[in-house]
Amino acid sequence: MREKIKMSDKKRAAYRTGIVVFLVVAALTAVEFYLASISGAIAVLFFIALIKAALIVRYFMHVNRLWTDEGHE
Amino acid sequence: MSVATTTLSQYRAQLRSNRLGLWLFFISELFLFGGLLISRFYLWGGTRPDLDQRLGLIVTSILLLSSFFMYLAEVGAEHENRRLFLFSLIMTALLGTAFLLGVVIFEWGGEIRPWDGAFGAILYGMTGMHALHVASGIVLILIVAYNGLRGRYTAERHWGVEACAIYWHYVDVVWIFFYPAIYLMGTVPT
Amino acid sequence: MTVLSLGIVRGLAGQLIGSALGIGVSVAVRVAMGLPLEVKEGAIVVGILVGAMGFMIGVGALTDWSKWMLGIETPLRLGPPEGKPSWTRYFGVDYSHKIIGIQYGVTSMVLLFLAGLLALTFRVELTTPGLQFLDNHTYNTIMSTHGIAMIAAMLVGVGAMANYLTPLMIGTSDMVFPRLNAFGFWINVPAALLIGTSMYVGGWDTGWTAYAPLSVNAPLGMQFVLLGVFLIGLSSILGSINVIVTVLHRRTPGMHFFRMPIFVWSVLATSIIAFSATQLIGLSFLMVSAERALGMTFFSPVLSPGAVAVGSPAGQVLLFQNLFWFYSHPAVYVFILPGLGIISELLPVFSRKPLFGYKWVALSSMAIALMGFFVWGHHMFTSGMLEGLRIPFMVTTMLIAVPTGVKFFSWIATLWGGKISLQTPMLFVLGAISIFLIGGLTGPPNGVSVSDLFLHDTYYIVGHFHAAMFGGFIFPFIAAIYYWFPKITGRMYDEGLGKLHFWLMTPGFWLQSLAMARVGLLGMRRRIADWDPGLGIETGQLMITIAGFAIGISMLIFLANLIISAVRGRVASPNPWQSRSPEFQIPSPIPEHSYAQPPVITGEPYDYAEPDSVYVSMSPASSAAD
Amino acid sequence: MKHLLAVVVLIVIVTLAVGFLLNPENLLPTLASEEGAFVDQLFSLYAFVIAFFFALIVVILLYSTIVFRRKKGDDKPGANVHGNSVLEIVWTVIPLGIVLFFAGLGAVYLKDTLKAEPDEMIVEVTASQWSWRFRYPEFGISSTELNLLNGRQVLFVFESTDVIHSFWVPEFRLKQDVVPGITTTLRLKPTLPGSYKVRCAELCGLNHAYMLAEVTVMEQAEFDAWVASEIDSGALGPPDRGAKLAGLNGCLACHSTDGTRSVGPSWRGLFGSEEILEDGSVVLVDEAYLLESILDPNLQVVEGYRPDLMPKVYGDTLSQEEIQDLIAYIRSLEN
Repeated sequence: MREKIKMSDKKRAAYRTGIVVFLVVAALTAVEFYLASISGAIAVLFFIALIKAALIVRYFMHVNRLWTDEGHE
Repeated sequence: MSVATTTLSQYRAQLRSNRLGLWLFFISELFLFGGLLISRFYLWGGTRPDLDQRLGLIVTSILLLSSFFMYLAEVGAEHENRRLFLFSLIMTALLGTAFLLGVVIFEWGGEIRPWDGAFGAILYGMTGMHALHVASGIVLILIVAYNGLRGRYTAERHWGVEACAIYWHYVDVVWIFFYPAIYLMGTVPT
Repeated sequence: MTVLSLGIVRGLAGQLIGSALGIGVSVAVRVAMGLPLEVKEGAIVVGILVGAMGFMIGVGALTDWSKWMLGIETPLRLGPPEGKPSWTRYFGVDYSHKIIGIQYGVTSMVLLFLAGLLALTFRVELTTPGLQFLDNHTYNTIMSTHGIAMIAAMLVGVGAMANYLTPLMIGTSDMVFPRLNAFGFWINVPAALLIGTSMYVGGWDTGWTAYAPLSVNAPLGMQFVLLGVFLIGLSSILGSINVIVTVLHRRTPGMHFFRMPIFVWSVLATSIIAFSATQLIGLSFLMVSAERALGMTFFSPVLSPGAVAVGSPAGQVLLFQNLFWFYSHPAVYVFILPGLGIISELLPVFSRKPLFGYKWVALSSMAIALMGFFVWGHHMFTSGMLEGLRIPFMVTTMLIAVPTGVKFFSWIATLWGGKISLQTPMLFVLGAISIFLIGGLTGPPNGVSVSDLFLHDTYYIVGHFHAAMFGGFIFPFIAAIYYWFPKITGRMYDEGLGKLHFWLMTPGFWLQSLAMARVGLLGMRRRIADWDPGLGIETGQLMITIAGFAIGISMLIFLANLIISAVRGRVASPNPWQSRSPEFQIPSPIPEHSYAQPPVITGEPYDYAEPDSVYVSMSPASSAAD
Repeated sequence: MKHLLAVVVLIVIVTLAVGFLLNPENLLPTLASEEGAFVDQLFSLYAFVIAFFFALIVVILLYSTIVFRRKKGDDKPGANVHGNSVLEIVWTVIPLGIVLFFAGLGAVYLKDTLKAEPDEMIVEVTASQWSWRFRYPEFGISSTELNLLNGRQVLFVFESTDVIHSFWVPEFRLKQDVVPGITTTLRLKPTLPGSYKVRCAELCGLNHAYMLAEVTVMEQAEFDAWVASEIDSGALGPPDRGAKLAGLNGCLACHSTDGTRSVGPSWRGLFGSEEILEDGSVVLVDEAYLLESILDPNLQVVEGYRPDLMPKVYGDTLSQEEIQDLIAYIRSLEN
């Protein structure tokens, strides 16, 4: 029983991470689009792309599993 | 892929190596996409072709959304929620296909042809190389879905799902850099 | 047993069928679109790629993965095939790294001999001024194919050493991805066939560098080479990923990084370059391929009317050189680092003395690998690139001399005060040092941009490059073959023939590289079919040709030695060199699974001067008691 | 100690011997430009550095293999030396200093080779497969030969019409690639009258080996006379004008005028002859055929020659009159 509650906690946390990351990345894309419509500054756009990529690499691709050795739950 | 003849500890050791191997492959591909990106700046400099901005935003959003569904699919597989897993997986494949069609039909159907100077060469080179990866990602998703339907993944053993998922996200990351480079950076020559 | 049960035969059939299918479908699509029936270059590109895929399907390199996709389990099949003679293992997909290593090695030797034969052909032509028996186009084709075939031979040779030796040296039974390993080897075969075919489908005339726009205008053979090199690059990438993961994850207990045999360090350094930078030669060749087949103007500076209509900028010629050299300079380190690793590996064994400054040697490989990424511009000093970039590239290039120097000094310090025995492998190691020294000392003048403005594209560069490749790869590769021959075959090579090989090849090579540098300084350009008798280089040219034949003959002796000794040689003891390396502590030839149980590492690898010290302990139980 | 002393003495001897052997005066062709002198200076500096490192490695290597050779039956190991951090640092830092010195010197010299003099003469160089053309805007003349004035700096401005070529006169030392799509430059000041050759140093296809041009460094009087004669050549008749055009447009790189077979058919005796075409038909070489073959060379290719080699640009780059001059020249080569 306890196991089950823990499990669903983890699941809920995972959902929350996914939604937050998705929303942030979507918002950053909108910012990019808006910035580009007023000026195509390469450095700023590149920096935003870097943040988006970092979010996906960290949270969607779980890059930390490479060194935390996390198995499949 | 899970092979039931191995023990769990063997599986985990191999899992660790598989992950590292796949990430090394990503780093390797980074040089390929990086080379394309550098070629873009080398040839286009501060200019860019006049492309349909609405189309760019739509396909980008579609790919982003597909990445979110892929994330859900992996969560589903981790927690043995088969309905969530399969539904999200199919959604990812559909959105991926929509992205591909958007690029191939609308973007490639525009005014610029591949042989039209550096604009054509780089535009088709970048989107073509990326589309190739999206297409192979869709094939991978379909294979994972086929095996998922037959219940071949468990919470302990679903490297196939994980590999497919991080590959898909990787293709998304590449587009995160390609989209501004193609659509947003620089000015359209008049 | 039928012929079709040999993987390679099925592969070749698959390649033929695939090529025909690819071309046929492309032409059919063309006709269906209402265009005239014609085989355009695009169709041939499709044919080449489908053909390569056909080979891989035919040979069986994709079988296991296809089964996985359908959820079918495929336990790793090891050991000799059932119901077939055991020699057939070498002609089909086999997952043992030792078999794959030999497959790589034999392929490398075949390419080496064919490319050498091409070199001798045009060397005869170059002996005297005027055109004797080759015309310009044939000369250019042969010279270019010699270059790229040698590059392929060396890459495959590096694969041979890395695959055969790495798992043995880190005390594990196999590479971490055996199926990927087999795939990585077999993709070389259709690639090598493409490079060979290029000579018969119009030839090509760009030299191995394939500079655009010459390569865009070159005859059809160019396309075969571009895609062939692309496939070899793919093999190189997959192979090095495999090596990196194996070294990081599969070391036997006790083998921490600074206890690895030094060769493993050099292979690791090589793999770091190969798995990343290779993508860029692949990309640059694909771009040329696309520019030829589809007219995508990456490099052509000419604007078409369509390009003007959309306001597009033109392509840029120098983009190709930047992409190309970003890989192709580090590629040189891909070849030489394993070679230098072999030198460092063998010197202590034959000097009975520790490797001088182990950590420095190990880290110098890494330094060379990492610095190699920042020097590509020195190939472009004369190209018209940004003036300001010449100086930073000159500085980075010169810095590479420092870690290379560290290796040289460590080698001679290892020799100093040793107990040196001069068996054939050691002779080739010493020969390698002396020849790599020629390559190394002729290098810095090319790195200083002012003197490079004189030396660039002369025969001096040819001399420098060949000395660096022979000293850095060919000689150590030969040393490695002699050294591990008893381990591989269980028999000893013939020492007399080995020494004859050495004494013919080494002076031959000194003569060749010094004469090459000499005629280059006098004004001989590289890659010319004919030369001007006014330059005063007749003697030099004659010497190069004579030396070339001496090397060729010595290689035939080598081949004879290998074949005869493998069949009839004296049976070798498990450890003929009293080496401390793990692979010499197990029987010869090495059993299928190498180590019965993982060896335990309890000491330093090169403590040859302390006979009581233990590096590898074969029975874990007793070592645990220590 | 005894060993060390022997080795040091040997190293000194070998360094001196090899160093003198590597003297640039023995190794390089005659020097004929001011900027090229930097190359020779560098080479004279390299000589002893290269000689020293060569001696260091080779002497120790050979000395060790001879002196420390294992005797038969001697099973004792070598000296138990694992390394020496001081030595390692020394042989890292000293070479580092040397290479940085050379890189710095190279940078200084590089700047010197780029220095412009106020009265430099501009020569516009056009390279194409497989010929060179030199234009002198100062005098309004063009030539297939490169004539230079002794002691006057030249600014070469390079353009290529097809692939990459490289401008190199070994006696002038410095070379510069000629790259399609961009303009490259090189400054040279000839210092020694004489005849030399431009040698294309970048593989440029079929006839690369023969992409040469005569270079003459002249004194003022000779140069003036040459310029005057070139200006006078404007008054030539059509065949002579055609002959000059054939050189300047690179025709002669592929078509000989003495009957030898080259990339394209020889022009000697071509006019009025009957040629067999790829499809087996026979064509009479007359003015109409020549005109068509200049404008679109791929239409009627003579048997045994490769199509697609001759550029299809002459309709645009040459005027009607110039093409007629060329045809007149080919006609004048009739047997």
